Amino acid sequence: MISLPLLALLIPLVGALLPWLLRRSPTVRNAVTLLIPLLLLVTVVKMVPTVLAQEAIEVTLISVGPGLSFALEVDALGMLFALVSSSLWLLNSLFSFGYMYPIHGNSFEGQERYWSCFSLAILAAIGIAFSANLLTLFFFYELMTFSTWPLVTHSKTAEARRSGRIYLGILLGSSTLLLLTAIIWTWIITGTLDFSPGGILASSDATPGQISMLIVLFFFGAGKSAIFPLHQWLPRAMVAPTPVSALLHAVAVVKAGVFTVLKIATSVIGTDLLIGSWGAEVVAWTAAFTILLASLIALTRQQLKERLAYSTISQLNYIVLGAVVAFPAAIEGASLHIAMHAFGKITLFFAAGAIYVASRKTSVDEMAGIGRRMPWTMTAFLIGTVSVIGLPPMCGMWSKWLLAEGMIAAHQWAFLGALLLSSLLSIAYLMPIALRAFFAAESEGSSEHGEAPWICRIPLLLSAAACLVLFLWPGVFARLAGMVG
Amino acid sequence: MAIEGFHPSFVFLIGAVVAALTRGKMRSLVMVATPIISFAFLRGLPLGDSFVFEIAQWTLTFSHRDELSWLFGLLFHLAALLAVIYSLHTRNRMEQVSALVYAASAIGAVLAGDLLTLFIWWEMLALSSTFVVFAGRQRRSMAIGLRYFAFQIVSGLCLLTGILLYSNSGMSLELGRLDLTTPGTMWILLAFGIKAGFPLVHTWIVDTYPAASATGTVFLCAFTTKTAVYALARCFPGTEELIIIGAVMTCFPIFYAIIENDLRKVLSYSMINQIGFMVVGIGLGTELAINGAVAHAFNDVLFKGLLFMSMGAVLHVTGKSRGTDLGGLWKKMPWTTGLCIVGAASISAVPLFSGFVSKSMVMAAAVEQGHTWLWLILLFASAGVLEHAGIKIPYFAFFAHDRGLEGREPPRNMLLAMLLGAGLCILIGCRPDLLYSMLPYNVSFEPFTTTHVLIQIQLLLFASMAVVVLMKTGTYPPELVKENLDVDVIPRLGGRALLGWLRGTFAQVTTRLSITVLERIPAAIAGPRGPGQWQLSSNWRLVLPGLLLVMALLAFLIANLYG
Amino acid sequence: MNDSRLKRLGTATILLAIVCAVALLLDGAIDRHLDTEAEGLFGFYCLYGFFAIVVLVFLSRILRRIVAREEHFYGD
Amino acid sequence: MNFLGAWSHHLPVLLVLIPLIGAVLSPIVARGSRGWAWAFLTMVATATVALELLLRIRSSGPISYPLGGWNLPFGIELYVDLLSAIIALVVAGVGLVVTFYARTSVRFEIPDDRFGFFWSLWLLAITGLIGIVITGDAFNLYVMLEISSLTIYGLIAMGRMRDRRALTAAFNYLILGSIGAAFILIAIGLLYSETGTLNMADLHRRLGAIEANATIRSARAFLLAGLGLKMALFPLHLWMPAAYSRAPSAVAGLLAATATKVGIYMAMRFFYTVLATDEGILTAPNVLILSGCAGAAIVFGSATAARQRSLSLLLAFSSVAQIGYIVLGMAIGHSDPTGYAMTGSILHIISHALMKGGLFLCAGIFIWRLGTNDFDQLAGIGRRMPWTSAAVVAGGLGLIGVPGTAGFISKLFLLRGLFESGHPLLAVLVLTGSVLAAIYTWRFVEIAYLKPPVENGLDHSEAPLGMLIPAWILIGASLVIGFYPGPIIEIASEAASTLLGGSG
Repeated sequence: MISLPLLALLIPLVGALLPWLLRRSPTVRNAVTLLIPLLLLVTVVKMVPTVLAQEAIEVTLISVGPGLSFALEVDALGMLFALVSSSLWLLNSLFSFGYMYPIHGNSFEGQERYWSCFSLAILAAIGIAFSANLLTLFFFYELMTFSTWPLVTHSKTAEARRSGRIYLGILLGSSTLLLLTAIIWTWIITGTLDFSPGGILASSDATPGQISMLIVLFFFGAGKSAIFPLHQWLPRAMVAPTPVSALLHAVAVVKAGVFTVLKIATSVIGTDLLIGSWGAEVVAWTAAFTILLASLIALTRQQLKERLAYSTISQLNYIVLGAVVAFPAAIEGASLHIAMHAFGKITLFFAAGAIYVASRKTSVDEMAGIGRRMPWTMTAFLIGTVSVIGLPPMCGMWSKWLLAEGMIAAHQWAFLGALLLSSLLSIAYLMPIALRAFFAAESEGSSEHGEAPWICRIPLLLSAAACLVLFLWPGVFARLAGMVG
Repeated sequence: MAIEGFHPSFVFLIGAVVAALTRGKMRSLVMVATPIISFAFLRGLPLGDSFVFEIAQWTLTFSHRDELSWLFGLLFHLAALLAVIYSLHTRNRMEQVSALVYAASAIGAVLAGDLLTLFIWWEMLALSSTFVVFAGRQRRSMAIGLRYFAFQIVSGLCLLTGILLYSNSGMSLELGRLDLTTPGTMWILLAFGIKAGFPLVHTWIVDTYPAASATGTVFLCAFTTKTAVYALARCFPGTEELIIIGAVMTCFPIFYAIIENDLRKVLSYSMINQIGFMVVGIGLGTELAINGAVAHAFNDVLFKGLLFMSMGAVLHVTGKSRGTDLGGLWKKMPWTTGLCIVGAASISAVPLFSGFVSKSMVMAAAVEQGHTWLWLILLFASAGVLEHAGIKIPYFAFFAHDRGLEGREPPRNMLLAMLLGAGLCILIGCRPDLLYSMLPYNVSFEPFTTTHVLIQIQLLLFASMAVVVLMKTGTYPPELVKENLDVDVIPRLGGRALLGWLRGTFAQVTTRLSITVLERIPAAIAGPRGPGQWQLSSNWRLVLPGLLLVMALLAFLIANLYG
Repeated sequence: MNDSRLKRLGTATILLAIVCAVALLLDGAIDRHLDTEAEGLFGFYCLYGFFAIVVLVFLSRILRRIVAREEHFYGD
Repeated sequence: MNFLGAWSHHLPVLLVLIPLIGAVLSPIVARGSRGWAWAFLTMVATATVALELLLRIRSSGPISYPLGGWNLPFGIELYVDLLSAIIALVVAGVGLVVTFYARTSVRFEIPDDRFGFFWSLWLLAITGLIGIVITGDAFNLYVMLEISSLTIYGLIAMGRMRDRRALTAAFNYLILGSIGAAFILIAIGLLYSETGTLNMADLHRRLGAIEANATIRSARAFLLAGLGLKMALFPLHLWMPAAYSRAPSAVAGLLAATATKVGIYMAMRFFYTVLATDEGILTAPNVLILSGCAGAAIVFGSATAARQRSLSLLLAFSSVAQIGYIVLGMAIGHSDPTGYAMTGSILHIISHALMKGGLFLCAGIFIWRLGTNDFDQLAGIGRRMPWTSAAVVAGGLGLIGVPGTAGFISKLFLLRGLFESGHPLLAVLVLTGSVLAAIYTWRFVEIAYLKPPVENGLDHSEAPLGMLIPAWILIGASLVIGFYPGPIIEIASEAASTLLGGSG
């Protein structure tokens, strides 16, 4: 019997190989493309009861040397992330059919690469989620960077190349220069890289100055969490096809960044050390600044996907802020926000993709009145908007509530203010899109079009429904988030 | 008819879903049936807490029935029914569906048993009412709707902050009386205040209500502010600050109401004024005062709704709502005129009309507590109400100068709704005991004493006389097509300037910075690409490496011999 | 203001004046229940009502001078 | 694996003798096309011996083998410790793989009538390289150095059929390499004049007994300068890019993987055993110059690599940077008591040999197909030659130091060593080098995968297995080490501690 975490890694690995092996039989490949995520989801879900019972699942894959190994361990936070990734992967695969085939043709160039890299990205996400030490995490972290680069540059245009460079440059630069430094430094100080609840640095004799330096290195090193000034890759990566954007924004990449941040906060540095260190102050202020800056920039962007990208930057830094403030409620809220934001944001991206499939529209200005042509899509978009803003009756409310609770418990009034102000700004940049879609008059000469095909609509309606369902029953996610920290 | 086991709000939500999926007569039926069925469930709610749900670590009490919540529940069902009937003729699905969700939220909010549940409905109230505003599809409703939404959301955020601060200080979230001594409760009061239209944060009322559709306004005027009044009555009875706030609310809008041209905007200012009476009552906090405030809220929904309905009918028929455009419609719309006058009489607190029986309670409570100045202010405000709502509205809409407008009676459903509303106004005006029996406190209050009636008639008559005199002498300010600035001028102009700056300078600077950092500088560092084949020019091919070798040797020699 | 309006108000105004006078006289005839000192004045409510409106209107005229702007002040 | 029977006592000498005899006999036994088979056979035998030697040394410690029965320290000694065995195995192993590759590549790069000559030189070069590594005698080391150098000049010059400029490159290298070798000879001579011995162990002993004087110090300076040139340490690397990019593909692969590594081995041997006396060669100023040069090499080499327009040149400049890493670890190795820096340095010798060897083989494959590996001709090659391109990407990832590749493991140890010894700034340089490596690697990736393919009428199909397999063996080995680094780390750290132990 192969252990479940290992199986969870093998399934996407197989998924990465199959598109190449099955290139001659597209029907089988398409079926498999949906089957593999489903298998993964089942595998991940099977581990949930064990995690909830607080039993450890540990697997050591390869022992590298003293204090170094590739090893897996499933804990609550990892489970949360894995659950989000694997469930949204299924939706995203479905959506990919609905998006890629109408836009790029039924056998679009590089489709093996597309599906394969998608699987690899998920493999990396699962690997990050289940990694038991910093070495394993770093490995999968880098794997994710490299496996998503071909997706970002899928169109191969000059712009795509440029964006790819920035994508790789920022992600790799930050992880190499900062994260790796921090990992090695931690290794020297503690002699181990294995995560431990409460933090491995907590029981070391590191000086406060060192701890602060490490905090800064770690939090900025996880460049995928898009903290200023490392946020630029996200809007640039919008050149990618929309399912890829969804992958970046909801399923895997940015979530890997904030997961890393949370994991480090809870299991490497330890919340006790975070609270009151100047390093945490630096990170927290930067995150708060990023939240507001990104919101303001989002207001100025007319391309829908770009606006959503800045929205993501802002939302991600909620999580960073929660992680670095490190009070229990803040950590819990930040963890929960991984899930809640994912469902809301993926709905928005699916909707953006569906709009593009149906009408080839990308600019917010062109979307006035589109709600009457695409009622399903825009209703889902509205639901996603409400969820991302954090209003009831959508799931985004719970995580935002907890984050605000954490800020208050920590007496961080400025950060609370940033959260609240950003909520307002998020309304200003997101809400008009949905409202104009339903209520504004269509611009002159707008093209005649109807709804997106059902295969586009089903995933986005499902994710929108999830936003509502998770408001009423945040159940598993809330319990897992409650166990973090 | 009382059915147990289902929450009235969810009846409305289900009604909304069904209404969204049906059309024509079927939808009309659903719309009318929803409040009626829901009311049966409302009656079936058990006293005290029920519908308690556990969501993650939170406990939500969806129903807390006592006299206060029951009365508001009843009121909202009534209002919903009237408004639904009033809007039956429209084919605006979005508005109708949103309106049902809106009513559901308001009912949910008054039934909520704890602050978190209140917050949830509070935000849904904001969201759904915004959709009602937008569904009006008036020319300007895009920007107005967003401003409206911003206010509602700020209120929600204040509530969130307040609740979190409050619970962080170790208090339970149970909905009950709050002391205005901690920051948390102050935030909560501010949240309620925004929705109640406290001075300085009142502008959304006068901004939005005139901009919604004829039918939409009827929904809007019933729920949001009254929910806030309910919340104030629930949490802040006897908070003295509210007396001052309420007194200001009763007075300042009447000045605006006089110079305002859009009659629906006049009604909106009037609304703030009426809420002022309620806030004063809540602030006084005696049983009589609370009863008065609650009763006045009940009546206000009916007569203000009636007035909005009549103005809506005029708007529906003529497409106009401004005093300068209207006049002389009484011949063409006699029923509407009559019903409007009933509403005007009610709001002016003419004896035998509903306003009289509740407003006098608040005034009496003020006197009882020895607040003479307050009493004088309220008296002044009462005279002002008569002027703008009792006289100005019907006069400029239906009499005054005949502009020769095309006119006819509005659709029958509108008339029916107005008739029902007017009937209730008169019923309560004549049989106040029906209302009094439902009030939260058992206080005997007799409105129809000779003194009361006489002094009220004197006040109203002489105030009317003053209006006539001022008009005759030409002192009365004429109707003018003007935009009257309110305190929102600062955020509106400031906001526009900010947005302009964001979309202009800020966007340019950030974009340019990003391009510089991410593209120009790396390009400059990478420089022009090197030659295809690397080579030193032939002269240097050996000299340079040799030179370097010698230099390296020298360096090492120095380092080793003298280092 | 304008003539037609004044004319039409003519009869109604006289009627109103009569009713007002009656109401004022009733003040003396009926023994009122008093809560405050001010109420004791003869015709207090009549005067208060009348002058309330006068003050209101005059203040409103001042207010209009301050706040009134052309219709499309906000440009929308 | 003791199938050598009685010969097993003579393993060290066999290691030199086998390729030497192979080289000498090759023009005679194997004329024409059979030359390859002979060379290959020789290399198989050499590699087997090298492997056996490594295993033996791990189990029973260093082997001293006096040549010709003379008593030490007067006779020539072969001395093989763990480090020598590792480097010898790298040379022999990579040599074997590259020989396999050369079968296909030489056919169009070397004139037919020169085949026999080529294989002779080839084996002789390997003989020289291995000889340097296993000798225990300073002068003998010089002799071996000259053998390898001279044959390498010849091998480079054989690139003339493809590119006439190979001749100038070889000539330049000849001049400079000879001066460098002369410096080394001068250093050895000076040491001899002071101590009267050429045996390394003896040198170490005697130098430890006397006060360092101007002669010894001058010897050190000459040694450092000469080795710096042989290692192609910045700024003494100027001979290298031309030599590597114009040599026949197989030669470039061999040189990149082994020649500079042997240079570094010499440095390690001299710095950590022969000259590791009280004062030692690694004085503060020397370390400063060495690590400064190494740091500059990392930044300059990588940055220049990113500006090249042909794959070979890119790889050559990348080598400049990678040598910087190795030298860095070695230069500060003595100040890192935990031995991580030294271990990292040794690990990087291994991993870089595998990666860069493999990459040069790939570069050769492109030349074989397209006649060039200039980037403008490589556009869109990723779809046409997927396996070759994938190998380049995998190797490039190793150069960046992505986890899961050998490059990551060695860099990890090197970085830890730099931190442990209190050189965080140098660590930052190393990391910067990684980022720059990402830039140059990604230049290729963009060109190969994102640019539309060029139409030049050439055959763009995938390379023959005869070239692809060796390239993938090397790249694959680096990946395997990336995932299963345990044994290699163990060996390297043993070697490092032996080396460091020698200095204490």
